[in-house]
Amino acid sequence: MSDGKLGENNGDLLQINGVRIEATFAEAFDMKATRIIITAMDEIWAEHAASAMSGFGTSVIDCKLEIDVERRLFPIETPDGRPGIALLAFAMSGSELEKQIVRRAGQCVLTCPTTALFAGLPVEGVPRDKRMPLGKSLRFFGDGNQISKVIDGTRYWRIPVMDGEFICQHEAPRTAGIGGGNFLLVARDIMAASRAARAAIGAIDSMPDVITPFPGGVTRSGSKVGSKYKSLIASTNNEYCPTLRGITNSQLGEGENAVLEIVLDGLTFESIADAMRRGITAACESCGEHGLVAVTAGNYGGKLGRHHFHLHEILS
Amino acid sequence: MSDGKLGENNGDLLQINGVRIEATFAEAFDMKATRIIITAMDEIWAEHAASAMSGFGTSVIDCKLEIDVERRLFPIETPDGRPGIALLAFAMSGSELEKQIVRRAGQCVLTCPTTALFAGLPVEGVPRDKRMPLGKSLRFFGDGNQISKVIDGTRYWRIPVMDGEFICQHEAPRTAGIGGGNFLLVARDIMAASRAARAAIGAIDSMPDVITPFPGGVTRSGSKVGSKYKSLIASTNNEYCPTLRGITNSQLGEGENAVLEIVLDGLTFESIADAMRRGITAACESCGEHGLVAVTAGNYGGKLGRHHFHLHEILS
Amino acid sequence: MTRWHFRRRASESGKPLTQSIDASAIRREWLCEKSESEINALEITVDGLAVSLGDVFELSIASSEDTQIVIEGELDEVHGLGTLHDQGDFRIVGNAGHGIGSGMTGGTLSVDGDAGDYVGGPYGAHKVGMAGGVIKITGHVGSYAGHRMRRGVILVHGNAGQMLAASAVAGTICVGGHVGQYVAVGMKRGTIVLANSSGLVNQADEMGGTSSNRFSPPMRFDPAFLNLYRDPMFDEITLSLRQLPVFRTRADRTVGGLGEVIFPAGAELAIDV
Amino acid sequence: MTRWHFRRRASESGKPLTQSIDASAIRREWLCEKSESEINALEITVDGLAVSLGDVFELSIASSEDTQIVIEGELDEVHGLGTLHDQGDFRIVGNAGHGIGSGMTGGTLSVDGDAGDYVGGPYGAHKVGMAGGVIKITGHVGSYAGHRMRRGVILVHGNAGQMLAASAVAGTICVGGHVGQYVAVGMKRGTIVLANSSGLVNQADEMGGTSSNRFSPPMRFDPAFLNLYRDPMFDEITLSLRQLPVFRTRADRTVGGLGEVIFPAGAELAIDV
Repeated sequence: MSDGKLGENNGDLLQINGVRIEATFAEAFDMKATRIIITAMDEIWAEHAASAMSGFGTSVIDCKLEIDVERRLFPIETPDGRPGIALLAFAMSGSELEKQIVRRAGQCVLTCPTTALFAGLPVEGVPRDKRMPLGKSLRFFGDGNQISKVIDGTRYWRIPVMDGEFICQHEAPRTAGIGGGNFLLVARDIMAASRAARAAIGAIDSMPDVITPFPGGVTRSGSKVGSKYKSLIASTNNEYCPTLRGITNSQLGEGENAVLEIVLDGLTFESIADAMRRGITAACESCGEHGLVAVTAGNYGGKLGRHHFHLHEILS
Repeated sequence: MSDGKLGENNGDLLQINGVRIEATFAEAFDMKATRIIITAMDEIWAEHAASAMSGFGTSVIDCKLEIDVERRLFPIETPDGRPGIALLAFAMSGSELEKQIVRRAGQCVLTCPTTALFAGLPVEGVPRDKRMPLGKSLRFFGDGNQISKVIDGTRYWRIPVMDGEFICQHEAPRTAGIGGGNFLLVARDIMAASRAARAAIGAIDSMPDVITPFPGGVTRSGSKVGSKYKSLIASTNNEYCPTLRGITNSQLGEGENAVLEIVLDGLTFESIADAMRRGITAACESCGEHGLVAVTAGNYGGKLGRHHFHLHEILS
Repeated sequence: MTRWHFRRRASESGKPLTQSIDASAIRREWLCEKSESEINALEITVDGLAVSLGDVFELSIASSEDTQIVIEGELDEVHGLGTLHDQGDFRIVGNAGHGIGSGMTGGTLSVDGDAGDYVGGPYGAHKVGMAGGVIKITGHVGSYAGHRMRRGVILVHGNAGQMLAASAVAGTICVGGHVGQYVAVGMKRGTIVLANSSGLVNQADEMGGTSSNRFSPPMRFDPAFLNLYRDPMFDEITLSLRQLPVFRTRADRTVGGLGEVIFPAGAELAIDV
Repeated sequence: MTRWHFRRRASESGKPLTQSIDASAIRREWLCEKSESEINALEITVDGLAVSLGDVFELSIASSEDTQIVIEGELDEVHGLGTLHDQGDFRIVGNAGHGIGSGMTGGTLSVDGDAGDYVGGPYGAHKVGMAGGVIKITGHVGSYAGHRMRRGVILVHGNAGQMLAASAVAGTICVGGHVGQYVAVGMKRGTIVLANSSGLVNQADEMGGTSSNRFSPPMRFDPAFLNLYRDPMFDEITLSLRQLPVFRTRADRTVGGLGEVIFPAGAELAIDV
């Protein structure tokens, strides 16, 4: 058992601050992604818009979109020099991403006082078929009174609304993304699991290029593919349900009574790997003595997703 | 002009703290509504679940559901004695309400660590066809290992998840609701409008039986029915767009440069009327000297919605 | 609504009070439709003989806010009380005999005292026991409490005898005191909450030994759903489960059962956990 | 990439420098494909006569990080510079003649000095003016700047003459100094930003009077979109709009135009608002 901060990897045995790191990997999938930036007169309106925009965006299964705040932006970082928030969104296809972003922007940003909406990835050089409409669709709300401006090669729309003009970039690029990076925190009890999960999310929260779209960044409804009910494509992951030990197969041993999962979507393999490393390390360091027992990861045997995040590699 | 706190109504002239109250009315519609309660181990997880559940829920136009936090509940007020949050949701039909609530609960509450989900309206005596499924649908996630408990005549489900059991009430009643109560704050500039809107929302926030589903409770994208573009069913409300003065008809006079709208959905006419009164009064009292010029309301001539909230009656 | 109050007469026609009485005919649904004289004329079986109810119990009827049936007096050998009870309060003041709440479907049956065997069991030749409602017993119960139980709640403040929840298919049984041998035999589904784990510890050989595979290995468990029970007696009985680490075992595994027995660690066990 | 540097010769064949030169043939697209000698042989029109470019300008070619065309020297009577400019920097050091940036579609055209009439206007007989890119002028411009402009930005640090943005259909013109008569005549769409409102105040009779209905009544306006312009010269010119209340009027209403003229309140006006 290690007291040190760095993991010690003896063959298949890796521990961080006494927490067992399983010799397994997270399996992740190709997705389509974009970054958008919401700015506003002040941080409060920006937060309201971002919160509305990113709600009900935990999983593509039923939300169609996985979307969350990436990070807060200083005024100097935003296109219009106002306080802003960057969000990352992921979907299974470019057309779904497009549809969901426009729909949500229309309901959550166009509506929100003082906000403006911008692409968060550079448009220049992006081929037309990799661009999704923002203002290109939303402008019609202006009913003919919208005004277009091309500034430094980028088109924006000024759409008349009751508080003045809603400024909205014409298009946003979409790019390749990776969804489904993950790790599981196995703990003595839910208190310890909750604390470890919050430590992990605290470490990941401000990292660029990656989001953790579940509520508070965490989920407890890990699933397996399929179900005894034919209409369900996924159902509870028996092997990690502490209450099913003794009656179904379990991955949980004595004293492993609560599991929480962090799911990560990122723009690059590296951003997800980085976030997994930081999140796992933070959880282990803060909770190794306080009930966090093991860290593992979810995969489908490597057959479904082409991105594999091996915990021992990431943490070595 | 009045210095007093109460509005003075001289015929058609009503002012509160110097703010002109227009002799008009808000027109609202029948909707289907429900209340749900999310509880959790602590307030933090409850907030995460409620925030996910209520996101992208500003307007039925594209969100299908208008949903927001109604109020925070003390542990003693919740079915399982834990900290909780009550949410109200409104939809255009019972079946849509049902569909959206189950979908969102599955993605935002079932997933969220430590949470439980309950009906927020009494089930007893509600006919079967006015009940919507909660656990009745979500239980299947348990893949046969879910456990039902009938306690004091109410059925609950215990669904095995990674942090233990997700406890979820079997059904929730739906009831009649009213959507689209509203008032508009007309101000000298966006700063004053923003301040007045926040004062109004601050006064409404904790009120029972009513929500303000737009981001931060406020919207700036007031709309008119129809558009010059045939596919659009609504477009910007020219008459309240300050930037369109001089080129289209306007309701805005000299010095009326920013308008924000509060839209309210409620379980009863009285709850909406109460909230309008408190919100308008708070806005006028705090911003009458600071740039709030007038309060008005949106209607369609009284022909589309059967609930009319006359500002002068509400405020007298 | 109505309150029917039955007080057992001190003696019936001069005979001693050691008779066995089948009182299963005293049912809310039946009482509702009858006059006082009709009720008094009801034939019940006393030591195998038909006797008029009025000869055994003194009846008084009053209007009440709730539907209430109250039985008072020497009831140790009065069996089948609360049979098929369906709504309102059925209150037994004193120790009751066997088979109370048989086939009950709703309402509350409370015993201010002990109860005999087969609390909440099947009625007559039926295959399933109690199907709803709550049975609350301030004292002890005999064997086979919750036999073949299908739904509802049985709260026992005191001890329970052998064969608790035998062949139960659902429902909740909560025992504050000790439990006898053969807990959960043939149990398919349902919940047993034991506030006192010593009864199970006495069956330790069954809990992982080779003599019986009835129970799955006990695991730590967060009995969050218990918070949904709002009965003060329930709270009182289950106090220890809020103070000690809680375990759960599934039973009866020999029949593939998914019932659950929830119990707190003993103090010495708690130190380890 | 390449940098073409043209320095006007002090004299051409002993003649005085008062000639009118049409330099509209000096275009990036054309230069790119030509050798130094071919460029020097290009015929341009000087006082109506064909002259070799090399006779008027001394050319030096160097490799460069960006595409750059630099014209230096006595240029007051050199017209059409930057015509159809499409990408990279076209830099004029000194006062330029008329018609600079005619029909321009992209890149930057900068004048370190004044420019004549028809900045960014149509090329030749075309119906629309400048269609893209940025023209930046440190000094003043003559009349008809932005004539029939369709897209792009014209920044004028100094004053602008009469008929600014006449018949413009889009684009942005920003003037730091005063503007002459007949602003926005026939303007359909597009934006004029005036850092100094006195030019418009001088046209006050037109702004609500009966002599002209060209402008809609000026209204308070939050020019938030100006924050999207990141050019330091733009920031410098529009400083007053960040410090004073801003108004906007739509023009030219006599032709149903939806162009906009954005300007700060004069100091005395600001007190009232």
